[in-house]
Amino acid sequence: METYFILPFTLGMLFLLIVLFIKYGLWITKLSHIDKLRIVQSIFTRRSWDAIKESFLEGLVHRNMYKRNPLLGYMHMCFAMGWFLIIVFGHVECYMYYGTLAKAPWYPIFFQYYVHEWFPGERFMTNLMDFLLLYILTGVLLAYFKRINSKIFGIKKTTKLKPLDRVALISLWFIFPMRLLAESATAALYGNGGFLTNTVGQLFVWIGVNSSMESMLWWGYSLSLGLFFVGFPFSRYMHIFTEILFIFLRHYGIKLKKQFNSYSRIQVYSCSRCGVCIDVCQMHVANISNNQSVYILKNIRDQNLTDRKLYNCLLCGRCEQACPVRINLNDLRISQRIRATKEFNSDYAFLQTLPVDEPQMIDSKPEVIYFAGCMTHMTPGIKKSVLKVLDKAGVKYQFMDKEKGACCGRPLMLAGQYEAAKKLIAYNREKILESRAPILLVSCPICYKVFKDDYELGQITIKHHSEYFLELVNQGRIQLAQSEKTIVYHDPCELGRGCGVYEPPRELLRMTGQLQSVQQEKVNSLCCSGSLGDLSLSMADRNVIKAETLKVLLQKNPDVLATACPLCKKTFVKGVDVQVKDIAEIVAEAME
Amino acid sequence: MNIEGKKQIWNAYQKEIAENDYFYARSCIRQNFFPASEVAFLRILREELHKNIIDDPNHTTCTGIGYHSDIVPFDTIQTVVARQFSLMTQAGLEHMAISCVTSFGIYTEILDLWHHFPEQLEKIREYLYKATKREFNLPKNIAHTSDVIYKFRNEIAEKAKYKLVNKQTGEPLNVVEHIGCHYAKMFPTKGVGGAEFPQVLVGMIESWGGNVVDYPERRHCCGFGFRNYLVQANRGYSISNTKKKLESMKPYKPDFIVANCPGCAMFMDKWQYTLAEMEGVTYDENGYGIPVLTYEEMAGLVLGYNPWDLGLQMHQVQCESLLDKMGIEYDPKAKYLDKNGNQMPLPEKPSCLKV
Amino acid sequence: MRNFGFSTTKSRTIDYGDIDRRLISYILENEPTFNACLSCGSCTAICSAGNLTSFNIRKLSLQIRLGDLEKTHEEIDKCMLCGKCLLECPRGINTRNVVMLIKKGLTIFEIKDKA
Amino acid sequence: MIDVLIIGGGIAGIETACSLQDLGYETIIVEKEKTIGGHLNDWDTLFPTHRSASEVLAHYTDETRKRALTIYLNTYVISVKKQDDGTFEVHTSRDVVFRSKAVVVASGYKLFNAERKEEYGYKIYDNVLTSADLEVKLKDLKGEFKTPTDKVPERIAFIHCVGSRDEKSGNHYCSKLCCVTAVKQAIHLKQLCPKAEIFCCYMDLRMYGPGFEEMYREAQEKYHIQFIRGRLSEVGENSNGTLQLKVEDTLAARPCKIQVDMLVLMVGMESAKSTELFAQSCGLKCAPNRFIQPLDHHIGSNLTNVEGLFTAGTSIGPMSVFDTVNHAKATAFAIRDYFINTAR
Repeated sequence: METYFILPFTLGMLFLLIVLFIKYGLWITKLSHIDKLRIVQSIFTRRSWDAIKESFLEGLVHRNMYKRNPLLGYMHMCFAMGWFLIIVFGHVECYMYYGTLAKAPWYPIFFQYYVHEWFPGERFMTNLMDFLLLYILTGVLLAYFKRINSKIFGIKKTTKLKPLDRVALISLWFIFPMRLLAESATAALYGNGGFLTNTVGQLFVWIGVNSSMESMLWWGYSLSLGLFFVGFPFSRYMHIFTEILFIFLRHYGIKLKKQFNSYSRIQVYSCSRCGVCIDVCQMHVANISNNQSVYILKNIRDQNLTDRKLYNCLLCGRCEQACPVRINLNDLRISQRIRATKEFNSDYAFLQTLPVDEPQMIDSKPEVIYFAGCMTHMTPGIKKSVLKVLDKAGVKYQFMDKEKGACCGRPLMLAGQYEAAKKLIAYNREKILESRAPILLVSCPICYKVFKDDYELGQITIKHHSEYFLELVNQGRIQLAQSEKTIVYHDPCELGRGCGVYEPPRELLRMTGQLQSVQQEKVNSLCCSGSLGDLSLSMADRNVIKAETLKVLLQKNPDVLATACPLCKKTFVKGVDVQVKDIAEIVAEAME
Repeated sequence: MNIEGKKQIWNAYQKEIAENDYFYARSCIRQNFFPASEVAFLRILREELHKNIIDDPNHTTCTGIGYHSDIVPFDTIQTVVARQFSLMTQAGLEHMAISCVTSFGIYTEILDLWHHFPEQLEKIREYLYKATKREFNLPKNIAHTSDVIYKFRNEIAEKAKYKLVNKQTGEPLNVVEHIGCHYAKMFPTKGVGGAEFPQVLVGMIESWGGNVVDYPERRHCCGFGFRNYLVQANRGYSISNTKKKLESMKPYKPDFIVANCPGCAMFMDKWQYTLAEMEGVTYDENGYGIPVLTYEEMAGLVLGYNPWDLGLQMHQVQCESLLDKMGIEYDPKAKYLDKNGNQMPLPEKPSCLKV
Repeated sequence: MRNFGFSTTKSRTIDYGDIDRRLISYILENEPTFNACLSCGSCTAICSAGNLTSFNIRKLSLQIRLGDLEKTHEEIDKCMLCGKCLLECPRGINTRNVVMLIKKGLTIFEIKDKA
Repeated sequence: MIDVLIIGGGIAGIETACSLQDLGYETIIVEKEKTIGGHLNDWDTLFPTHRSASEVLAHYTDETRKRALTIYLNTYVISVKKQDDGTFEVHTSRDVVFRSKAVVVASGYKLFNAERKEEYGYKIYDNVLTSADLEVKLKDLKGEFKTPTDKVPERIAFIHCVGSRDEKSGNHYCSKLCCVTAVKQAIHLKQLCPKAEIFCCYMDLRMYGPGFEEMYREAQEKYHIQFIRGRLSEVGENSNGTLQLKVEDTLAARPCKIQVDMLVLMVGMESAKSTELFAQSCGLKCAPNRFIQPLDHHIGSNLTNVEGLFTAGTSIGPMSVFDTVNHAKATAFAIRDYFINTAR
C-alpha cells in the first residue's frame, strides 16, 4: 500500500511523455516536405554525431552560457548535467541490483526506497548518487539566490514568470531537496546511505524518525516530480528537450523561413529563458526593458505579443549573437512582423509604369553596377567618394540609381512587409541582371543584407565598397597613403553581424591611418541606434542609446570615427565633435 | 447675441439719406422679374410718404451686369453712369435713389474713384460730352432705395395695416434678411449698419413687428455671382452657393426671406425650384419652399396692398402660406387675372415644390 | 429628377463637426509625435517614393488629420518605408511608424478608397 | 528738482526706479491708474512657465514699499516740456508741475480693441472673448470652467493675430507675444477641460523666446491642440449659441467650418493713447507703428530723439515681462551715462 506514492510520479511522467509525443510529432509532421527529406537524408550521417556532440555540450554542459556568464552556466549545468547523470547512474545502480534494465521506471528513481541491502558496488554507487545529488543541490541553491537577487549573477533583470511557470519552478525547487530528505529518512531508518544521506539521516535519527514520516517524504518527492512533469510542457522547461530537437534539426540543415512555421515554433520553445539576451540589449540604456527577445518569445508562446513591443527593437542582432541556444532571434521577430502586417502589403503598381532607363553603356558591359541606395543619397559625401575611387581606378561602372531608384526592400523586410519587399526586389533584380555586370557594388549595408539574402542574383557577386576597394588596392589599381590619424571603426549591424564583414574595412583603415581597437567590437559591436529595424523608438531614446555607443567608441579619443554605413554616419554625425567618416570617404582622401 | 453690441456697431454706420426729391434709377432685374415692386416703391413714396421722385424714361441700364461679366469696359460704364447723372441734373435734382444693388455698388465705386482721381472725372466729362453733348453735376446724396424705405420705416409702421406677426399665435414672424453683396461689402460706410451686421433690412423688419433670424451663412452670397450664373457651365457653382445658404437657414424655420437686391431675391426664389426639381429637396417643413420677398413687397404687404398687385403670383415659391400667417385677405381666384380682369395663362405646376 | 445641364457640387469645406477621426485617433494613440508636424515638407522633398511618383506624405498626413481618407489607401501604398523622411524630420516624428499605423488603421477600420 | 521722473508705474517704470535708486538717483513715478503694476494686474499666469502673474506683481509691490519709492497714483501726464537748461517740466492732471533732469517714458501699451474686427463678433456674440478677457476669467475662476453662456466647452478656438499684422486694422506689425500666449492659454484650458477640442488658427507661429517652442510642441504632442494655418474670415452664430467659424486650412488648401463653444481672440499690443498725446508735446518721434522710435535699434533702444528723454519697456514696442524688465534695467544705466556725460 505504501508504494502508492509512486503514482504522482508515474502519472506525471506518463502525461509528459504523451504530451511531448503529440507536440513533437505535430511539429515534425508540419515541417515542409523538403525539410523532412533533409532529416531523412541526414539522419545517418556525421551530422547526427555533430548534433549529439552539441546537444551534450550545450544541452548538458551549457558551454556557451558558461562562456558568457560562468555562474549562470554552472547553475544550468548543475540542473541539466546533474539530473542527466543521476538518471543514468540510477539505471546503472538498478541494473547492478536487479541484473536487468527491464524494470518499471520508478525503480531506478526511487531506488533507495526499494533497496536497503548490500550488493556488489553498493557503497560506491550510493556515494556517487549522493555526490550527484549534492552537485544538483548547489545549483538549486544558486537558483534560489538568483530569484532573490539577480545581481549576483551579473544579470540586470531576471525573467518574469507566469502561473504555470511558477508551478513548474517551485516543484523543481522542491524535487531535489525532497529527494535528499526522503533518502536521508530511509537511510536513517535502515542505517545505510552515502556520505550525504547518511549524514542527514543521523539528524533524522536525532530528532526521531518513523516509517510514516519516511513515506510522507517519498510522497513529497514523487509529488514534486509529478507536478513538475505536468507543468513541464506548459512551462519554459519545454526548452530542455526542444533545444535538443532544435540542435538536431539545425544540424540537418533546416533553416528559418520568412513565414512563421513549425521550425520557428521549435526555436521559440527552445528558449531556456536564461536571460543572456536581456543583458546584451542596448534598450536598457533608454529604460526600455519589456521587449527583449526572451519576452518576445514568451509572448509568441502565450500569443499576447503587442505591436508596440514587436516593433520596438533595433534588430541589431546582439542578442542573437549572444544566445547560447543560437536561436535566430532577428528572423523570428521579423517573421512575427510579417505575420502582423500580412494584410496590408503594397503591390507598388507604379513600378510597372516607370520609364525604362536609357542603357548607360551599350558597347561594353560594365565591370560593376553601383547601387547607392536611399541612405547614401542622403550622404552625398559617401556617394561622391565612391564614384571618385571608381573613376580613379578606371572601373567601368553603371550607376543604377543615379537619378531615380526604388528602395532595395530591406526597410520593408525589417518592418515585416515581405510581400511588398518582393515587388521591389523583382524590380531591382531585373535592372541588375540587365546590366550584365559581374559585380553589384553597394554603399549601404542595409541594401547589402537584402541583396545577399533575398535577391538570388546567381553569378553576380555582391560587394560592399569596403570589400571592393580592398580588392582594388590588392590589385594595385589604387594606392593609399597612410596618415598618422588615429581611427576607430564602428561595425554597422547589418554589415558585421548581418553579413559577417569585419575585416575588409579594418584592413583598409590600417592602410590609411592608425586603427585603434574598441572595447566592444566586431560581433559584440554596439548599434548606433539609427536602425530602421525599430519602428517606434522615439528620437529622444535613440539619442540616449547613441550617446552610450559613442561613449564606448570614443573612449580613446580618436581623430576619426569611421564607419561603413550611411545611416550610422548620419546618426553619429549629429552630436559629436570628432570627425565621422565613411570608409569610402577615408579611402578617397587617402588616394591623393 | 448681444444686442447692445450690435447697436453700437450700427451707430457707427449711419449714413446720410436725402429727405426728398429723388432721381429714381431703375434695376434691370427688378423691372423684368419684379416690375410690381418698382410700382409699389413709387406708390409708397408718392402716395404714402408724399415725396417727389422722378422716374425718367430716358434712363438706361447702368451696364453693371456687362461690367461684372468683363464685357463692358470701365470707361464705358463710367460714361453710362455719367449720363444718368446728367439726366438727374437735367431734372434739377441732386439725390439719387438707386433700385439695384449692383448699380448702387457701381455708382458708389465710380464716385469714390472720381473723388480720388479727379482727372478720371474730367476724362469722363469729356467722353460724355463728345458722345451726347451732355454735362452733369455729381449727386449730393446717393441712396439705395432700401435706404429710403429704411429712413421712413417708422412712418410706414404708423400706416401699417398688417404686422410681421403670426396672427394665430401672436408671435413675430421669423425673417431671414439678405443683403446684396455690393450694398456694403465694398464700402461698409455706404451701407446702413455696415457690412458685417447691416441694419437696413433689420430696421424695417423690427419696426414692422418681425423677428430677424441670424444664421451662420447670413453673409454668404446668394449664388448669383454674375459669370457664375451667366455662363451655363458654371451654374452648378451658383446653385451650390444658394444651397449652402438655404441649408444653413433651414434649422431656423424662417417664415420668409427678404432681400434688398433684386438679383438675390430672384436667385433665392428660383433656385429653390431648381433644387427641388434636381434633388427633390425643399427648405421648409411642408414642401412649399421659403417665400422670398423684395423689401418693396414686404412694405406693400404691411401697408395692406393687394398681394396680386404686388406681383407675388410671379414668384416661384408661392406666398399664400405667408399671407395666411399674416392674416392678409386675398382672393385666390384673382391670382392670375390681368389688370382688366381677364384670365392669364396658368403657369406649369412644378413636379416637386408644392403650390 | 430633372436635368438642367448643371448640378450642385459637393462642398469642399472641411466640417470639424463631422470629421472621420478613426484613423487619426488610432495613429495618435500609438504615435503621439504625429501631431508635432509643422508641414515643413522636408519629408516630401527627400522622399524616395515621391521621386518616382506623385506621393506626398506631408499632404497625406494633413488629409488624414482632416479625415479626408478618400485616397489614403492608394497613396500610402506608394511608400517604400526607406526611412529618409525619418532622418529629415525636424521634429523627430517617427514617420515610418506613422506609415505602418496608417496601413494598419486602414485595415482595422476597413477604410477603402473612394472609386 | 528731482533726478528722474518716470511716466508709468507698470513693471517697466518700477524696475527703472529700483535700478536708478541702486545707482543713487532720486525718482518719482507718475501713474494714471489707482494702482501700480499696469497690465500685470489683469494677468493670470505668465508664459512659458505658467507662473502666477501675481507673484511677479508681489515682488514689485514689495520692492516699492521696501525702497519707499515716490509714486503719484491717479495722475496722468498732459505734457512734457524741455527747458533751455536741458531739464524737463512735466504738467500732469494734478496742479503741481514736476521738474526733473531726465524723464523716462514707461507708459506701456494698450490692447487692440477687438470690436474693430467686426466680422469676429466681439461684444456681439456672447461666446467671443479676447485673450485679456480670458486671463481675467481664469484669474477669477472658481470651480469648473464654463463659457460666458455657462456651458462646459467641448470645442474652443484661438484666433492669432487679431489686430496684428493686419493692414485693415491699421497695425501692420507683429505683436510677437500673442502666439505664445495662445499656446499657454490653450494648454491651460485643455488642463481645465480635458475633453475639449482646442484649435489655434494662425498665420505664422512665432515662438521666439526660450521655452516657447518647447511649449508649442508640448501643446501639440501632449495636449493634442490642433494648429490650423489659416486666418479666420468670419464668425456666425448658430441657433444654440455656438459659433461657426470660417477658416481656410491653407496647408490643405481647403475651406474649414469649425463650430465652437467659445472663441478667444488673441489681441495684439498697440501704443498707448496717452503716449501719443504727450509725445507730441515734447517732439518725441514715433515709429510708423505709433510706438516711440528708439534712437538706435541696436545700441540705443533706451534713448530717444529728445536728449534726456528715455524709454523703458513696451512704450517702444511689444515686449514680454522678461524683455521689459531687462529693458528697464538698461534704461537706468543709460540715464547714469547721460548724467555723467552732462556733468562733464
